[in-house]
Amino acid sequence: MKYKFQLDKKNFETVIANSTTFHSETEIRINKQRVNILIGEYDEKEIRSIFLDNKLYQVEVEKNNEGYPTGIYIDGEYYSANLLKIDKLFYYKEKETVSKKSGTVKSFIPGNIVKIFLKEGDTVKEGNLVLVHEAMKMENEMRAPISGTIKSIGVKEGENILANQLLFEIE
Amino acid sequence: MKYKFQLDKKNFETVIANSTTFHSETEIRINKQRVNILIGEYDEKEIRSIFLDNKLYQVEVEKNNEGYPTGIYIDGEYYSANLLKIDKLFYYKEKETVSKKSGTVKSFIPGNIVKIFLKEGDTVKEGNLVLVHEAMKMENEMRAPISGTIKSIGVKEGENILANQLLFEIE
Amino acid sequence: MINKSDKNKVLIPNRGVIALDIIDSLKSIGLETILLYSPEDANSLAVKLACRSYKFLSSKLEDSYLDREMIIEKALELNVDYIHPGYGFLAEDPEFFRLCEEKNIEVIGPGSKVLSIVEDKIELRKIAEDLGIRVLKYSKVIKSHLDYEKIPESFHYPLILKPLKGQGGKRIRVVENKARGEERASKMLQREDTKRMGIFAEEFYPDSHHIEIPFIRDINGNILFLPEIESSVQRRFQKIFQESPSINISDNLRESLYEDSRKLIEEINFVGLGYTEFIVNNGASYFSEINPSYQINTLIPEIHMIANFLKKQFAISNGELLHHVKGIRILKPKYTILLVSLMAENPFDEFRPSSGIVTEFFSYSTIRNMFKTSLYTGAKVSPLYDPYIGKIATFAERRENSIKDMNNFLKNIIIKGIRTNLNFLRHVLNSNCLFSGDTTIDFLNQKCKFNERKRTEEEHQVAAALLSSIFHIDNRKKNYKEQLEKMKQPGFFKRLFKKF
Amino acid sequence: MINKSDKNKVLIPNRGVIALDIIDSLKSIGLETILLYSPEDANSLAVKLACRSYKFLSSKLEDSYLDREMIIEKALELNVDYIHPGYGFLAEDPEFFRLCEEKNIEVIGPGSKVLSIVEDKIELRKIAEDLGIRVLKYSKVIKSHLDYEKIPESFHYPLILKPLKGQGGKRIRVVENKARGEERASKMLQREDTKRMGIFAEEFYPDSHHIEIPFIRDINGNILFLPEIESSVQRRFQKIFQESPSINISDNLRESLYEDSRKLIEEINFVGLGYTEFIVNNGASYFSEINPSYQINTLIPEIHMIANFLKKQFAISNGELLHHVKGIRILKPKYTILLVSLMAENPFDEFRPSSGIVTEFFSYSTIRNMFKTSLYTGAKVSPLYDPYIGKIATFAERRENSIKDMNNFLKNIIIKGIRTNLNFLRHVLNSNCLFSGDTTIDFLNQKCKFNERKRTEEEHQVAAALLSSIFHIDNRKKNYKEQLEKMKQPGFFKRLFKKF
Repeated sequence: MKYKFQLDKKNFETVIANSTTFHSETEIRINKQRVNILIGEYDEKEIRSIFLDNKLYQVEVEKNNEGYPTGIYIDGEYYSANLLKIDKLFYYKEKETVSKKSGTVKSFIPGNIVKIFLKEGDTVKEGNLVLVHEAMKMENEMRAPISGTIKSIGVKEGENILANQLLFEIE
Repeated sequence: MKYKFQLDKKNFETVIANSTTFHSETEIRINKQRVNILIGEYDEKEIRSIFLDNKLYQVEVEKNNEGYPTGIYIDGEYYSANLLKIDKLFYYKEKETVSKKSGTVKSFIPGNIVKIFLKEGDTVKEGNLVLVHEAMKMENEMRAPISGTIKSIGVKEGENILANQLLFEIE
Repeated sequence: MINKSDKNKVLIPNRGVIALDIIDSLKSIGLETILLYSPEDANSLAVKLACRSYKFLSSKLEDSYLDREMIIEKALELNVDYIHPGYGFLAEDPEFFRLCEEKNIEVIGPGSKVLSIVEDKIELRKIAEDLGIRVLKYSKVIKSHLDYEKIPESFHYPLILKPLKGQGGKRIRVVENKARGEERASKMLQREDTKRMGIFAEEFYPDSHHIEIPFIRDINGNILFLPEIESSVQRRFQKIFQESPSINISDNLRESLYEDSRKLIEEINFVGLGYTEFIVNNGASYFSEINPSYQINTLIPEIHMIANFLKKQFAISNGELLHHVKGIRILKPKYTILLVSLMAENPFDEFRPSSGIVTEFFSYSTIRNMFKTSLYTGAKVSPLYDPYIGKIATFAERRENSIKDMNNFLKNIIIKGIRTNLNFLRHVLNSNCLFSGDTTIDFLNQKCKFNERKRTEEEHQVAAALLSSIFHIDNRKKNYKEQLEKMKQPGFFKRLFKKF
Repeated sequence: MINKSDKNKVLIPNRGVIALDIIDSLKSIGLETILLYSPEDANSLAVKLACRSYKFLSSKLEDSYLDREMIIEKALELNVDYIHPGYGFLAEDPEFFRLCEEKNIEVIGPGSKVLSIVEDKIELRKIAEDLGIRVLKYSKVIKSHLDYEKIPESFHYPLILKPLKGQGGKRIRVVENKARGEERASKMLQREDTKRMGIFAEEFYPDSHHIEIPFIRDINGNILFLPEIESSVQRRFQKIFQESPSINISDNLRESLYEDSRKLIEEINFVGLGYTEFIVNNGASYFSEINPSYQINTLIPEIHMIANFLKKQFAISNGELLHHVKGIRILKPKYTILLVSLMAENPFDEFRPSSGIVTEFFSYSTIRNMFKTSLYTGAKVSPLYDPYIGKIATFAERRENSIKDMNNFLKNIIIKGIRTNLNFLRHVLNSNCLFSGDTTIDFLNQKCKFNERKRTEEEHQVAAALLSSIFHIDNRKKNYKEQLEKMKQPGFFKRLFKKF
């Protein structure tokens, strides 16, 4: 997974292997540097501390109503944060479609349709970019979950949409 | 309610009004003296501290498997305890029978039948003592929940019984 | 069952660290400490440690900690021998002391007579002037916005506007010019209680130092002076960082501060524990006021003496004499002591007060530092009260070591669930300006601005790495849960195995 | 990203309060403290406060804190400059020191040579005897039960049987007569490691006092002696209560203890920090052994000096000289300092060690007491390790005030979730025997038996009132819940309304 974050108005890009749980020490890339991450303490609700290169940091993540991070306190020091982009948002959902093969894609949070790249009737391959949905200043690339033909597109460019609204359908 | 306790091998008798919750300051009698009790801190699981005459005590109750107290730590000091007798064990159940009028009485924990005072066919009034059931060294007086005739007695004196076994039935 | 007619009962109508210090100190000399607490404070550490505790009916200040009649009624009902008001609340209220004196309840403090002299800041300065003590230039009382004209033309702006009576910096305002001053004054006078007593103006020197002299005076007039405390570093007139001794006054000046203090407290016959306050500007001192009660910074004299200040206060209040003090004694400092105030407020959100339940709390103290706090895991920080939640002191022979130790110790404290000013304090402690001793009244406004601190590239990278890792795990967990839900739906496995 | 070639790295292969003291002390002088911790200690306060932390693969002692090779390997891998072994574990192990010295890793301590001299309790006594120092009568080494006959007939029972080497009181046994001695000796020799080194016997005087002299000696041979510590009050040879100075030795004896100590540590050229131990019986002293590392009671010299003992130890170990000490200096005590050991064990259940998660924890310290603990709400007390979880010190000019303060302070500590010896400590502190200073080695066995304490009628009534109230509420709640369940059953309300 690639994450693009803004912290104090600076951009950072992180690469974390999909299956990573950080329950054992794991290397990740951050702006091309490598660091080791390991979960420290956690409870059902949240991670309370985390090791970076064997140094333990106390963390508290601030989230908006949709559950997206807007800031982080690290050892009491606050950094405003902004999640800009995730390259594969629905890792598990994608896997799931292997068996389910559903072509229906819905919005997961309210937001705005920034750009639609394809139109009804177009042929798509699994993984092709169909449209970009912006929510909480984060751009989500919505890709085709299966190969096929676009049956319908439920939104327009610039449209403000609600959660769980039909974005497009492929058969 | 009357409670009879043994603490460090000394007997104590407490009288607490049935409806008492101690969420506001309430007087109770202990060996004929009067003291004020008020719950301090508590969580879903247990009471953690309690005021007696406006002094806060930290408490931890030690219980056996059946949930009966076998000891108490008060500000870290341990007193072995033994609940000898409760005069009206099923306060709420009794109330309930006002509407339900069920005459069936079952055992609530495993134990031993010490004494049976009545026999099948006897007429009883609500509240009459039918038998005494001993469990974890505590004597429970099992009384008639309704007035009527004893239809059946399911146990014998001296019998070891399980939980939820039929003790007697009144109709 | 416990109805002993103990003659050593003390009632404590206060809260937080203040109540804790009193309970702890007076319990240790065998007194029965009886706390009055508001419903909001029911789970506080003070309730846990007091010998007995009685709840006020309301958490509103005027119906609890500020309710003179209710407190006195309770004192009479419980037949207490003493009331220790702590500081703040009623601790400097002459009326409260007067009412207690009427009922023959002994209140720890200098008594209603001294308190009413000390309370009126203008009258007190007049007394000082009569004794030849230089004071801060002050205006006449201002009771309506028309009175603002009474401020002499010779006064230089900026000026400070202050209520005539009453403690605490919350109602003090600095104004830059006459227009702003008139506006602010009329605003201040909209408060009924402020209007009744009036306000006054004094000159404000941003480049000056704020110096306090703690003292204890016994009934025979013997005085013990403790080393001076510099408390210039203030945020909104709340003392954030204090040090003792001050490195900003000369020995000559120090001596004159003690001499001024002596004259003044002898003149008003102050018996008990207090602090004289001075503004020091360009090497000259100006008397400002007297704090007639034990204060937030009591740990400083305690460390200088290596003794409990409150026990001493109690003894003096009971007519005992100072030990080893005949006449005047000035204690020489062996250490540089630093003290910071821990506040439940968010420095990253304009210092907004923070309240809630403390979910994690730990610290580790060593021989050269001291941490007193009402916090514990599970403690409730109430939005109703002052955000002041603790004090931290370090001491060492050399000032730079005190600073280093404080810096180090602040990192040994972890608090979660509420926001605190810990990182702000670290920022203050790390400033060059503080290290070099340039601690003037405008320190936080001009010299050490929190919002202008820099972060390193490394700090940002650490933050980014941590945040993305946490987000990754959260997201994974969320997706995993959704997956599990899907698996529970009828037909899931059928669809799965259709493939094979 | 953080791979600075910092030259100030110190590795700490220890846990609990020991690790915390080292981390805190060495962090404050700018060292990077790197902790090695076992999986069992993952959530410990030490991990939270260390600069960096590396996990051992196992929580077994021999694969973690006692694993010499693993620790040295990690030290080399992380390129550390120092290892601070703390006390216990490998802190007095000559072999560990030797291996480190081979690899040029500096270990804080007196070095492998001194440690191997100090380790052999018989050889060390021979050295002392050669210097004219009176020692406790000791037998030859016993390596098999046959050797037991080597114990001279002149030895009076009771005797103590001790392993020849190795610290800690856990393997020490007192025997009342020869039969029991032979039995116990053969039992002790069943342990492989004990058999290898052997055991020996010495006379045991139940009525004697246990006195330690803390010292620091620098590379130039200057010695700073701290006031002696009496640590007679022991339970199963674990020090429970310590005080300094001792009121049970005369000035003459005190001087001779310092003189004996001086001769001995000069003879073996001990450089660093340590303690000489003596048994004092009927006014005569008998040298017993040397503790060559920082100890559980380090707070006592720290309070006497008002300085951090570990920082001093580190400086001396780095070749620095003692400040203000030329030749021999004996620090005069200003205070009577008391120290108690907080243990996770249940005094009401034969002192069985207690483990679990701490569910509540709070305390409130004042100027005259100090509480150091690894506990916090949420901390895990592991069954794998020593139940030692903290130390509490109080100090005052007068011994009775120290005792009073300790008594008072112990009531300011609340710990739940695990059982502790707090109430046992209160019992010890309240004993007349302790108050009068009759603190001999048999104190807890003969003079202050925990099981013989009395409870007042009032205490019992309080207990009964509290217990029945809690039971009442519990029962009420249970019945209420059952009632609710009933109400949820189909037909409940129908049945209810049938009546009307």
